[in-house]
Amino acid sequence: MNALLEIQDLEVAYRSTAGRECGALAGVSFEVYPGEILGVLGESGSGKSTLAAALLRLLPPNGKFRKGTVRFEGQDLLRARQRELQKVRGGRIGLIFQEPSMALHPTIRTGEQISSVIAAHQALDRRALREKTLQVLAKVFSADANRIAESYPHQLSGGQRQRVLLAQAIACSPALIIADEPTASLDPSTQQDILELLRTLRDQLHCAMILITHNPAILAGLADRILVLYAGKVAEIGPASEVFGSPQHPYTRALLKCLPPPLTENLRPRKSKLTVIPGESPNLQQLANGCRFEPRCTDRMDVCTTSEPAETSLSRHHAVSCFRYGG
Amino acid sequence: MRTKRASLLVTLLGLAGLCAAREAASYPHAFTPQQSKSEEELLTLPGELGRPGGRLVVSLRAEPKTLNPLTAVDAPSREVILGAMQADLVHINRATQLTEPALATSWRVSADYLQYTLTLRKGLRFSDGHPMDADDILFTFRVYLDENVHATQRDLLLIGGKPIAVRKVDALTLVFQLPQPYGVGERLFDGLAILPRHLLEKPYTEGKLAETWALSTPANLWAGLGPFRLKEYIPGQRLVLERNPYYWKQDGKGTRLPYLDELDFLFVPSSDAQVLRFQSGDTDVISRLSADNFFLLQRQQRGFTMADAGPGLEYNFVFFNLNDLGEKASSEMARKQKWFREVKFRQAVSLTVDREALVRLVYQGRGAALWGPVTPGNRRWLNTSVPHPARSLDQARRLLKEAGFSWTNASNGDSVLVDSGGKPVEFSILTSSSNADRTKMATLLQDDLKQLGMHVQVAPLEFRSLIERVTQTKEYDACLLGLVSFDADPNSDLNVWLSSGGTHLWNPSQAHPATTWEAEMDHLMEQQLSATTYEQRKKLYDRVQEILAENQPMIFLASPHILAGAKDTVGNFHAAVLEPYVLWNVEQLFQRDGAGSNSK
Amino acid sequence: MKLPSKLAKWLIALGLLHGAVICAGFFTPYDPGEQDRENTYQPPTHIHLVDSQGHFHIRPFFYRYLNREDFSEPPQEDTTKIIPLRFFAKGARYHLMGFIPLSLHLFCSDPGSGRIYLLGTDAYGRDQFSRILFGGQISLLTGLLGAFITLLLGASIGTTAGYYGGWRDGLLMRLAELFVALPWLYLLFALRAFLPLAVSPLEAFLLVVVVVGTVGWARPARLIRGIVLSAKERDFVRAARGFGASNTYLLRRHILPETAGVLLTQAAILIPQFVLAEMTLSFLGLGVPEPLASWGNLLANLQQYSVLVSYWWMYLPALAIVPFFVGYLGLASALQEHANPHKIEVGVTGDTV
Amino acid sequence: MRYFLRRTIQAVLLLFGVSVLTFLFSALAPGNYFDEMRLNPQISSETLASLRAQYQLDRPLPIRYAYWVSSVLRGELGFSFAYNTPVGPLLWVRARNTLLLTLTATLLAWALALPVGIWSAASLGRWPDRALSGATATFLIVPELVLALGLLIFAVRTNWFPTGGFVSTGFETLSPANKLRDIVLHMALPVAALALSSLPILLRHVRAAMAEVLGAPFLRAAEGHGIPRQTLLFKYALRAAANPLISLFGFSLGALLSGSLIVEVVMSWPGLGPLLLEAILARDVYVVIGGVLLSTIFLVGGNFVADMLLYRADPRIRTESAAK
Repeated sequence: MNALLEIQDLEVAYRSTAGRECGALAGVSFEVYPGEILGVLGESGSGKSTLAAALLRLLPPNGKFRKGTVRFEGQDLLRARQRELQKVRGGRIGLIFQEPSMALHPTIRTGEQISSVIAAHQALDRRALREKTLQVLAKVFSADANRIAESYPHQLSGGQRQRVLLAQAIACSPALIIADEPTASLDPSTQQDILELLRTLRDQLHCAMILITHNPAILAGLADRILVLYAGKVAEIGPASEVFGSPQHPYTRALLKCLPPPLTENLRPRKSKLTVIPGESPNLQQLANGCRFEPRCTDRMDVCTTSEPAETSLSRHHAVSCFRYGG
Repeated sequence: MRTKRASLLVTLLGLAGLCAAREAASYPHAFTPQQSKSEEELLTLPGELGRPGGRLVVSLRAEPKTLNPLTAVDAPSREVILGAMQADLVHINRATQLTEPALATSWRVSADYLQYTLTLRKGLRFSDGHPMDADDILFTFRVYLDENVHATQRDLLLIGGKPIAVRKVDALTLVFQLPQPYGVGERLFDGLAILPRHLLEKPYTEGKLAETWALSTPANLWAGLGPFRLKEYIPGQRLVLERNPYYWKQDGKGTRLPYLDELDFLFVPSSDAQVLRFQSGDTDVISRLSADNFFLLQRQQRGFTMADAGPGLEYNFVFFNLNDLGEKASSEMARKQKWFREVKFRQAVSLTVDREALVRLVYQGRGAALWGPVTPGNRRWLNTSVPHPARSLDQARRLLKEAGFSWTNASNGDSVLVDSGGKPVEFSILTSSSNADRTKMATLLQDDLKQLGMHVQVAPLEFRSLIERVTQTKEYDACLLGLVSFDADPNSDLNVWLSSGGTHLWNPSQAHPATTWEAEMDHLMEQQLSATTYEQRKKLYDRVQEILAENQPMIFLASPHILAGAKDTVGNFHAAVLEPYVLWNVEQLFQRDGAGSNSK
Repeated sequence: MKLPSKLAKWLIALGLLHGAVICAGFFTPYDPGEQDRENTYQPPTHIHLVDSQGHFHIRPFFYRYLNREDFSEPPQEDTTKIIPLRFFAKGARYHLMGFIPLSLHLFCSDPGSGRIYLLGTDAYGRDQFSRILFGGQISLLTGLLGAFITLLLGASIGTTAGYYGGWRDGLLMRLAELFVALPWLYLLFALRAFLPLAVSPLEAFLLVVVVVGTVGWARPARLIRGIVLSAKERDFVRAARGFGASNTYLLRRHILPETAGVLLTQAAILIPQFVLAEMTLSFLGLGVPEPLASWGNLLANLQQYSVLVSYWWMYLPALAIVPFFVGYLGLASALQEHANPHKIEVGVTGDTV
Repeated sequence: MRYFLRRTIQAVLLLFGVSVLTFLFSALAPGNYFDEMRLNPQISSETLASLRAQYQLDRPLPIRYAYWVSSVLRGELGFSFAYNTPVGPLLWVRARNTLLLTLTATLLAWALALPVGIWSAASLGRWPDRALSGATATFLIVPELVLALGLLIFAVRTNWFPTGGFVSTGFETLSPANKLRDIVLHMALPVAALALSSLPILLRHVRAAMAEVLGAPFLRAAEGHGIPRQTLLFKYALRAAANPLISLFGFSLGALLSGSLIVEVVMSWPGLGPLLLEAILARDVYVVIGGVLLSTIFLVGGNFVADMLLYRADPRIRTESAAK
């Protein structure tokens, strides 16, 4: 099967205000196949959001692509012209941002924000646009699409806003949806609703999805494949069953160990999770030689301090970057 | 606050002096009364024969406020009303500075100088065609003298506190009875517009005279005897006058004046903008030019005739606060006034002033240094024997030393003048902030006086604040001002030299003269008022100038030339040193090409 | 913490400019009030290395201009007399930074030999170069202090109105409207009437600062109020308030930082405006008195039409002031970028929170 | 509706306050209208006193104020000493001309400032932005008066534009089309002077407000949805930056009557400027107070419009005031 999205050796760096550069993604490669859900797992600072932004060339002004390609439906997005890129954004690739309260324009009605997306990709007259908007909203809201369309973001609840974001992402029936922490700011029951909705939408639209999160629990039972990101590098990638069933990378293992029993997550999972893995995620401005996880790794070896491990294939679909497996 | 410094209306102290002068009317030109059709007795003017028709555009620095001669006090209104719309019984020729017949063809003075008999021109008509006769004159003087009308002219018609009486002899003859002997009383009649009884009697009896003849008056409700009459007023933009077809003057060939069909006054509130509009051809004549702008226009050679009429009648001077402040005076003020009262101090200041530099830097050479109030432009009254001491710091220092002043060295090494009490000599000079020339003079003066060790500060004040300080509160040290004699006659400055005068600036409205020399000046001025020959008056006024030079109550500085310009196409353009500098012979001005200014 | 390079650049540039102004006495050859009546409206002096005979001189020199009868003629150099420039030479006395008495100048000519006017002279024959630098001392201080007072007033009033709302808001905003609506020209006339005539330069200066500073607060106050109004409705502010954060804490941590951008922009605009406002005040006799120089004074010369078209070097003060204003605007932008949290934080952690 | 009523009451109170204060200042300002005659030897001090009495200048301030208020209620706005007519009609004619000028200039300035400011903010820190910052800094120091004079010199040199005034001398004789052309030509320079002098300030504000929002997440989100750049800048970013700009716009409207004084004087535009300036200097107090009052009305109106626009533009404010 041909990959829908092919990322090869993607390197992204940020220039700090002091003028120094620090790498955020260091040679990330993976593929996404049509219709699948790829879960991207990583803690804060691992480069998840950079990855989401980089795929659509949405880096902030101080971000810079160092090298690599992002090939989507045969087109290299990093080198595409602005016009082409604009067609892909929102048209072929839908994007769901993590903070629904900040990702929506505060003074434009939600309906209009959705129709703007549609209008950017399809030439429709006013009425058709309005109809289409309501249709899209109906996909994410069981009722009240009209009222929601007339509302301003601040009049909606967090869950409703997230649904609006979803509606924006699916408005043009994209082939791929990138969801960056879609549930991070929601309460658990709403989280479940949204995840459920995501699954439904994928089934309805037959699109692929990249689901970025720090919470493995969200991915369980939803993602087809899992990519574990650590400090801007792929630590482990493989089918969900394998990665969850028998995690190979020490980091994946550590991460999954802190997974609480399903459905009993507390409101702020991030804090409790991260305290379990000893040490802190590395400062990307001051990287030492050697494996990036080495300082926190329980299985470290001598080689880990001096050089970086390469990706090692464990099976056709499962790869790990760790010297334990050859590196 | 985004108001920026505007070149505000330069408000000259227009001292309009309409006073009597005792001299026989002698005319440089022959005025031949000419009988023309139907009893009309037109006055024939000499001068270049013009071409009838066309329009002349003039800029005014401010809008006139009214067309009513009774309430007009601002310069633009007076310029328009007296210059172009109204006529007086006897007129002072602005070029010759002498009286000449106007609405009155002749006047006779009684031997006791108490009775003036005026004969009116025959066939006079107001600009609306209504005939004018002696009753209109009686009406006019009744109105002027009525206290309830508040006409500003009233004070002129009071002599020694008593009003002039007017009596009609017949339709063309009037007798004016003066309460006390007065020189050539005919000079009194200049500037007194004759009012149409048929239009104004009703509002007068209703007590609404002051409000009539506002700018918005319909043209048919307005009438005058001047060369032009009202056509249209557009608020904020312009006042349009048209030719008065009943005007009583004609040229040498018998063509009835004025030549121009239309006279437009544009309101251009900034002097720089006036220059620009003249430059671009929007206006035909320009007056009250500063020397800088005069040179600028002269250099351009765009078809302008630039005229330097020579020194005008404006005299600029510094005076010190010599008022008797009584208990009001602070000890500091009392100390300062001790210096100011010291005549040697004032003389020293006068000797320090670099008048030549003032003329060169302020007027770019287009001016004259002054040692007295009578400018070189006023040749008939200038006392040429008043000394013109050259600038001399040594002599100034000697005078100051004699007066008990001495010098010490300040911490920064400068030499500082101190008085007998050891206090440094420091004072401020007030000047009008809207008058760039005077501010410049003050700054130069400041630098001059620094060389004597005097620490002087220039305090530019907005004009009305300045007047209030000088005439009301009297809270000032010294002040730099200028006065313009409206008329070249000494009497126009009567109130400046009389110690009881309101414009006796250094110490106004005194009940009794404060010094012997002021008493002497009072005496001389009163004497010349009733003297009957020019020679007598000249001798008396010469002595006044000498007293001023000796005592230096005013330290005279410099006088600017009257600079004006006109398009080459304007005929009969002769700038005069008296106001209105350019429009004084407006009835004779004409457009050579006939079209007039209307280029765009 | 290390300054961002852009900010540092602007700061250094402004520092150099201000240094020149603060040490004006050293950098200029003459006293700014000294009149040279023989040489009014002199064009800038040319500095030569090669004389009229074609000889090369190591020491730079200049020629005097011949006096002109008519100002319309172009000035001629008097090539018969070479006047050498002296560096680090003694000249007019001055006080460095206002208190160190010195007479050392970076450059000048021998006394009595002819005077050098780098940027020409004005109507009184005063050296424009000296006047610009000395004038800067007064004008910059006026602008800075005035802007400080205005913004302090504006920010506190605007914040109070926006944050507390209700009757306070109504009252303060009506007051602001009143302040904008008042006829200041009138007020200033009235003010002048109460003041002594001869004010010392220091008093005059303080007066300018106070007048300029208190008149203009209404506009910044209204702008700040608008920002505070929307800032206090932000979710995190509401949340913080819900947690019982005190008003001072909220204002200090969340609301005032939001206003920084507008405040800095306002400052960058107000400083030039206040420098110019001094000109208006001078007109009313409230400004910096002659013969002291200020930028307002210098620019006021340009308001005469004849100067505007006749003496091109009278524009030079305006040109000399531009770098200062560009510097302030640049600094304001750099500060704004620095203060704007979104753009910089994003880059460092990779995750926006 | 209640809001409207409240604003109206506030506006009336403000007008009252302004008029009282202006009255006070006019009493404090040294000199009065008849002072200039004090230096005129023709006029005695008794005459001056009787003139002052005629215009009630010798009465105590409260009485003068009451007299003035009654005149306002008659629609006259007091009486001008200089013109000997009620102030109202004097002001109306000129206010109309001023509005024609300032409204055009204000709209022009905003029409320029918005796109250019947005463009500058969008290229923040790069050369177009820097060049523009330099240009605004330069324009900020050019006094309005010098700018106006400069434009006039330009007009004289090129002869492309008239050097001031409202219409040409032979205006009445022109055809309607030429009349329009004449007015437009006369308006060009004053409008340019006004627009250019307010442009730098507007630009700085637009740029600052836009720079503030351009980094906001919702803009990146919108960009991620493929919204075209034009829409992004002119709709999303502009709407988000609207609050301070609307306040500023309110100020612009409020300054319509008072902001063009200098330009009107230099360009001899028949507006309120020359009238008020002369009145202030001549202490024709009722004209001044009338003018001040008129511009206060505009100011209040401008703020009111700004509030209305804010109310429309920011739903959060709407919700808040609905909740109250």
